[in-house]
Amino acid sequence: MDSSLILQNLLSPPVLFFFLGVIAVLVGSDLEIPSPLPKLFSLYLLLAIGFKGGLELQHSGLGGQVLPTIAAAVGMSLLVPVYSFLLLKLRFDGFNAAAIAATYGSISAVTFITAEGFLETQKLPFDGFMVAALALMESPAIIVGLLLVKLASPQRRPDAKEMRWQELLREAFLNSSVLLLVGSLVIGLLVAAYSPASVAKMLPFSEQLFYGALSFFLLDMGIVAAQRIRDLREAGAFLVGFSILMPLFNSLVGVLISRGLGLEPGNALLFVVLCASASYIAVPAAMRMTVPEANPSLYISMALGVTFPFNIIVGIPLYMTLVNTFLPSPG
Amino acid sequence: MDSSLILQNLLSPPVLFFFLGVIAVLVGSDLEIPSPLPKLFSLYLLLAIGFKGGLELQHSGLGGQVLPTIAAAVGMSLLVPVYSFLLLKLRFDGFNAAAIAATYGSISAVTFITAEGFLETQKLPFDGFMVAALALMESPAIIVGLLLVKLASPQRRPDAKEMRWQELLREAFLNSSVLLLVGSLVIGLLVAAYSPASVAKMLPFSEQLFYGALSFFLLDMGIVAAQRIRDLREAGAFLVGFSILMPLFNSLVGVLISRGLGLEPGNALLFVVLCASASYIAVPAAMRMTVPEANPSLYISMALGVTFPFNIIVGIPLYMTLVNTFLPSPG
Amino acid sequence: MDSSLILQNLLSPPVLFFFLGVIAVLVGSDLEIPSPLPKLFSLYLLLAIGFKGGLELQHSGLGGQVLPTIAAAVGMSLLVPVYSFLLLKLRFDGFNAAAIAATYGSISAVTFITAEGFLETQKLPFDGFMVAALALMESPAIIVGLLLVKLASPQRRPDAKEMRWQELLREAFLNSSVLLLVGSLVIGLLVAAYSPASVAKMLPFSEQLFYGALSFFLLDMGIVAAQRIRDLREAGAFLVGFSILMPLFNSLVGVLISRGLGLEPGNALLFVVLCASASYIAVPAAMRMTVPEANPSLYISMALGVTFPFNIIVGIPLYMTLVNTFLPSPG
Amino acid sequence: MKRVDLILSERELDAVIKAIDAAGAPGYSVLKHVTGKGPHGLVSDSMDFSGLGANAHVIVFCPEEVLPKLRQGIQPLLDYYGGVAFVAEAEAL
Amino acid sequence: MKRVDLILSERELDAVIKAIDAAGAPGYSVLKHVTGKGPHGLVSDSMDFSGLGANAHVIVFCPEEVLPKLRQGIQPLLDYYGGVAFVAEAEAL
Amino acid sequence: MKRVDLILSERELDAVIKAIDAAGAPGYSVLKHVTGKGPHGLVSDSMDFSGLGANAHVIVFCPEEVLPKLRQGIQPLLDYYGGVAFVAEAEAL
Ligand SMILES: Nc1ncnc2c1ncn2[C@@H]1O[C@H](COP(=O)(O)O)[C@@H](O)[C@H]1O
Ligand SMILES: Nc1ncnc2c1ncn2[C@@H]1O[C@H](COP(=O)(O)O)[C@@H](O)[C@H]1O
Ligand SMILES: Nc1ncnc2c1ncn2[C@@H]1O[C@H](COP(=O)(O)O)[C@@H](O)[C@H]1O
Ligand code: NA
Ligand code: NA
Ligand code: NA
Repeated sequence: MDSSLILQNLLSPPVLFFFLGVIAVLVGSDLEIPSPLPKLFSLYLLLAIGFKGGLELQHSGLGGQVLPTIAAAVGMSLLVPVYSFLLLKLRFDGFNAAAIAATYGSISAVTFITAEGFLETQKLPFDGFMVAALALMESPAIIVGLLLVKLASPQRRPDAKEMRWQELLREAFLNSSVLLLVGSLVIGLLVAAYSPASVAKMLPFSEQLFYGALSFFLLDMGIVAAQRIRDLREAGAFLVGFSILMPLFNSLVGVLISRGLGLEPGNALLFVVLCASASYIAVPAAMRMTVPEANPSLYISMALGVTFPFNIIVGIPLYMTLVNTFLPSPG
Repeated sequence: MDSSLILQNLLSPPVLFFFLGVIAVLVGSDLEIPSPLPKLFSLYLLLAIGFKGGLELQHSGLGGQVLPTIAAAVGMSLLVPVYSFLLLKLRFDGFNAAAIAATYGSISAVTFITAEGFLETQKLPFDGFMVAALALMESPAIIVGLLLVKLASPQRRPDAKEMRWQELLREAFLNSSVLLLVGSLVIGLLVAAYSPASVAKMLPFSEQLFYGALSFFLLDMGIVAAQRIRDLREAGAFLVGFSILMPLFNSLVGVLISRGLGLEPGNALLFVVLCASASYIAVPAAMRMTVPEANPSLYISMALGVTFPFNIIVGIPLYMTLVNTFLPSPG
Repeated sequence: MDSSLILQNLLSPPVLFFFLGVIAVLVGSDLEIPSPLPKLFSLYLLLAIGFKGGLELQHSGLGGQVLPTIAAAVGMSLLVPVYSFLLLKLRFDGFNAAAIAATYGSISAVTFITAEGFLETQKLPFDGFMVAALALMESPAIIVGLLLVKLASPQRRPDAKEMRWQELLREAFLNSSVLLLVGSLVIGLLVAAYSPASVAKMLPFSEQLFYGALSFFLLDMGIVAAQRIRDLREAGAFLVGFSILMPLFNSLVGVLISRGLGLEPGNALLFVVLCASASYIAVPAAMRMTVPEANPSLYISMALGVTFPFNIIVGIPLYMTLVNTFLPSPG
Repeated sequence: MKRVDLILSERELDAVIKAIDAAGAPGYSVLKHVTGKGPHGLVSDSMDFSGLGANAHVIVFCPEEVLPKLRQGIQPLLDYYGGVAFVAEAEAL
Repeated sequence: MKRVDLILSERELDAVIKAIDAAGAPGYSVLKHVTGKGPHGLVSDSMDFSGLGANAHVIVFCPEEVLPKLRQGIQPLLDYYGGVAFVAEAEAL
Repeated sequence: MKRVDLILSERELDAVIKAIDAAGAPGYSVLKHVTGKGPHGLVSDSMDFSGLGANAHVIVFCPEEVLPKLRQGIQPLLDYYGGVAFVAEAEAL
């Protein structure tokens, strides 16, 4: 694998600020970014990435690879939880297995955003429709996870109130990150089409600040991830292994699908990152509410304490190498 | 009326993000911008608009239309509460009538700022002294409102401690939004005059971020306004009608005054917007303190749940049409 | 002294917004920047100044004046507390004398940042290694302060648990502001060396916003400093005098050292500002924890209510005049 | 009068408030951003940005009659999701 | 010792603190950003940006003698602006 | 059951929590950003940006047996750094 890619990724500001956050926790510093400041950055990043995706989608349209790619992305978010569940069921009860499985079927927007930053420094283009894929992969895994709970553990839930499906669907499809992402994408689309003069006025906010805001946010993510690492003793070797090997496996599947779809390298990397990343936002929030029997410190710590850092630090350049190796060279 | 203006306004990022906030509430999403983040944006917008107004005021000076326009603006902020009060007194007690009347005499800085954004996308110029008018229209209505309370309902306030005039004047003239707006205006003036080198260093913060920050803030305003709509059942049809018809009436008065003052179309639109907008910041805060007998959910819901969205969505382009119709064409 | 320098400094946006904050408190306005928004700006400023210093340090390298200057800076942060202590001991017990002494040995990053802004409007260059000096001057004074406590007042601390040196060293060298400053400096260095493409992507965040964010933050500092002024009655004339005369004395020492080191005027001003400024962040936090016998309202009010405004308003241009007078003219 | 203190995850707040209203309490007060520890482990606010949130502290001053209905509405939530509820005496100032 | 809990609008906080000081209480603690519901309706913090603010929760531990004077200073504020005040027993740990 | 209320500087929070854990309490809840006044003067949150912080309010519901050990761990902190601690009765809802 291309070690210069790893190095370039390691030495980019977002990853370095992530390390700084990790170091702060490890050395016992009192560095913290108090609530709700991280929320400001996370709202901003979703708004900006959605808006940008919308602008680009308006230019590229819905033809060509767009719909097949989105369909494949949604398909993966349905499939990954199923095989993850079967594997996890070997060691865990249905509640925990389903919650962890759903986590890995969904995606991490920040990993996606970091991958976009990586592509930009590599001067590799990518398309706006990948943001639509990102948005549409958040929710299905939540539904699959809950179906799995229902199928696998009905007998253990005698007293549980019947599932409140309406509330659940709202949580899956209208939670704040999905709504902000999709809303900003649609706004970007509309503005690019009907109010091009105002696009230029948005860019200093939505584009130019983006990379710095990402770096600042990753400083916080480093702090939070490092705090989570402590919980891993509880998780044990099986789950730590799962948190690295499952993304790797999913990335291989993702590369093969990208090849099948004929994606350009930039889009292929983003597709692979979507397959390989795990949700620590929408899914844990939904699982906490609908499957309280599962232990949140397991699935959050795995997604945030292992898979996220792995993807940010070695995953992205590694997946780039996979893409470069398995995709037909454009020459 | 010019329907393309409405469409252009509807499809601008600030208005679209406002809609996104409204939609989030209507579909029951958990999207929220937690306190004190909205305060950050509201402080920023006041600082930036004041600073910008100061820079422009330094260039234009205080001659020509400046003083007459400001005098007319202050006059409107004294007059509107009086005739609003007489109308409201038909249905309400003196406390509520006075509080609502004061609300409509004062202004909404965010409506003003959105109108500036609208003018910029229309490539219509406007002048810095309009920000001075904005700043000076906030306070007088508060005083008028309290005089109306004193005149209309003394007999019903036997036990009320004598009004604390000092506290009240401070609340009217030194509340945080007036102080920040006026302070930033004066700073803009001084810096433009004596430290031009530092103007350029401020602009990335005060100018370039402005439109994006406005859009982000309007996302929150959409959420808050939609939450307020629920309170309108309590308000009833009379008040909902008042919340739309009074701004329309005030806008007509404003257009005629603009014509009399010989304002350019850009300044005329801003003048009309000042007349037609209602305060949901300074005035409610002051009324809550000094007329606790009035029901805050009435005047806040009217200003924020009806008049503000009306102005943002249809008011601004409608007033632009009025301006284009009633003002002598510049050709 | 050059009164035009004072005027230029007084009329720069950061200083004017500082005044606006002071005025808000004096007139009794409710203007406030609610917590944790000031923390956002203070984190941002440390990150941005560190990153910028790192970029510049990478270009200049560690040769020439770099190491001698840093050594001299650290020397001053060890020396100032010692002679401050001897003076303060004339009037105060060992606890308070040591805590105040440590405060004046350390530095104020915001004063340093404001001085950088001043130099930029004067078009005087300065070097990145001065940020390293800034970072390295924060901690030593904390250690000296605690040694002084230990030496001067052992008999008065019979029950105090033995000092927790590990915790103390962590507080001194790994507190959040030191860590963020040093971390961002190292990141800036690494990025400038190995990932130059991403430097340009950081600049809109780390450079262009800087001056505006500083102005906004100084608005809050004005509010906080003015609130502190009230505590000064308690402090008394001796301490108020100390808060102005000690910085002046330290600035003279700083100018002579700058001359000895052969620093350029820009770097010399920053060196003097480091000597003359007092900490109201890292040191008070450490002293509050390790010397609770000392009265925090004394040392915080002196550093924040007197020395900081003095430096921001008259100190910086005055020190510039000293530098211009005592340093050999570059012609 | 009685004073009821409820501490539980912010995510269950809506359901708890519904139960308080249904029990006929004359009012309630809510503090968010409460961190803590209980049988289900540590709760911090470092995941706040993710929508997971921390705990909320709900205070209800109510007449003794309200307690049984309150208990009935709240207890299932505490049993299923965790959290604590305590009662004490309180009299109007 | 007694424990007094006051919950009222943040905007009246200055007046309340003045009354507590005047009553001779040895100290007090204040929590802002309290939301809630009472006879005057719902209070949220969504209008925070406007300066309207939410409620504050004030806790005062004080000897019983302080109560009458405290009541005298606070009650008019509660009557005019709304809010609640309750007293309970408390002893030093 | 007993209810313990501790109010002290945020900077001593870690030590206090260690003492609570050591005393064997079944749980605790923490609210930060508490301002107030006590024998050591006013505490505001305006210096928050500096890391000095404001006060924290810690609530512990625990069986009476825990109190002696809790007192033993907490009292030295209160004596050295300031802050207050009070106990009251509480029963499970
Ligand atoms: N004994 C206790 N005293 C005070 N707060 C508690 C106690 N037990 C639990 N809590 C609070 O209730 C929250 C939820 O508890 P649980 O989910 O039961 O672990 C905890 O995070 C604490 O904030
Ligand atoms: N019974 C109650 N229990 C707890 N808090 C209350 C109660 N009644 C009122 N409050 C609080 O006091 C605030 C002001 O009450 P009011 O203005 O009287 O409606 C409410 O918003 C609540 O936060
Ligand atoms: N009598 C009291 N009632 C309520 N809170 C108090 C009281 N005394 C002190 N406090 C709180 O405890 C903090 C620390 O107190 P101290 O350091 O002893 O002045 C104060 O800032 C208050 O928040
Ligand atoms: Na995935
Ligand atoms: Na108006
Ligand atoms: Na110094």
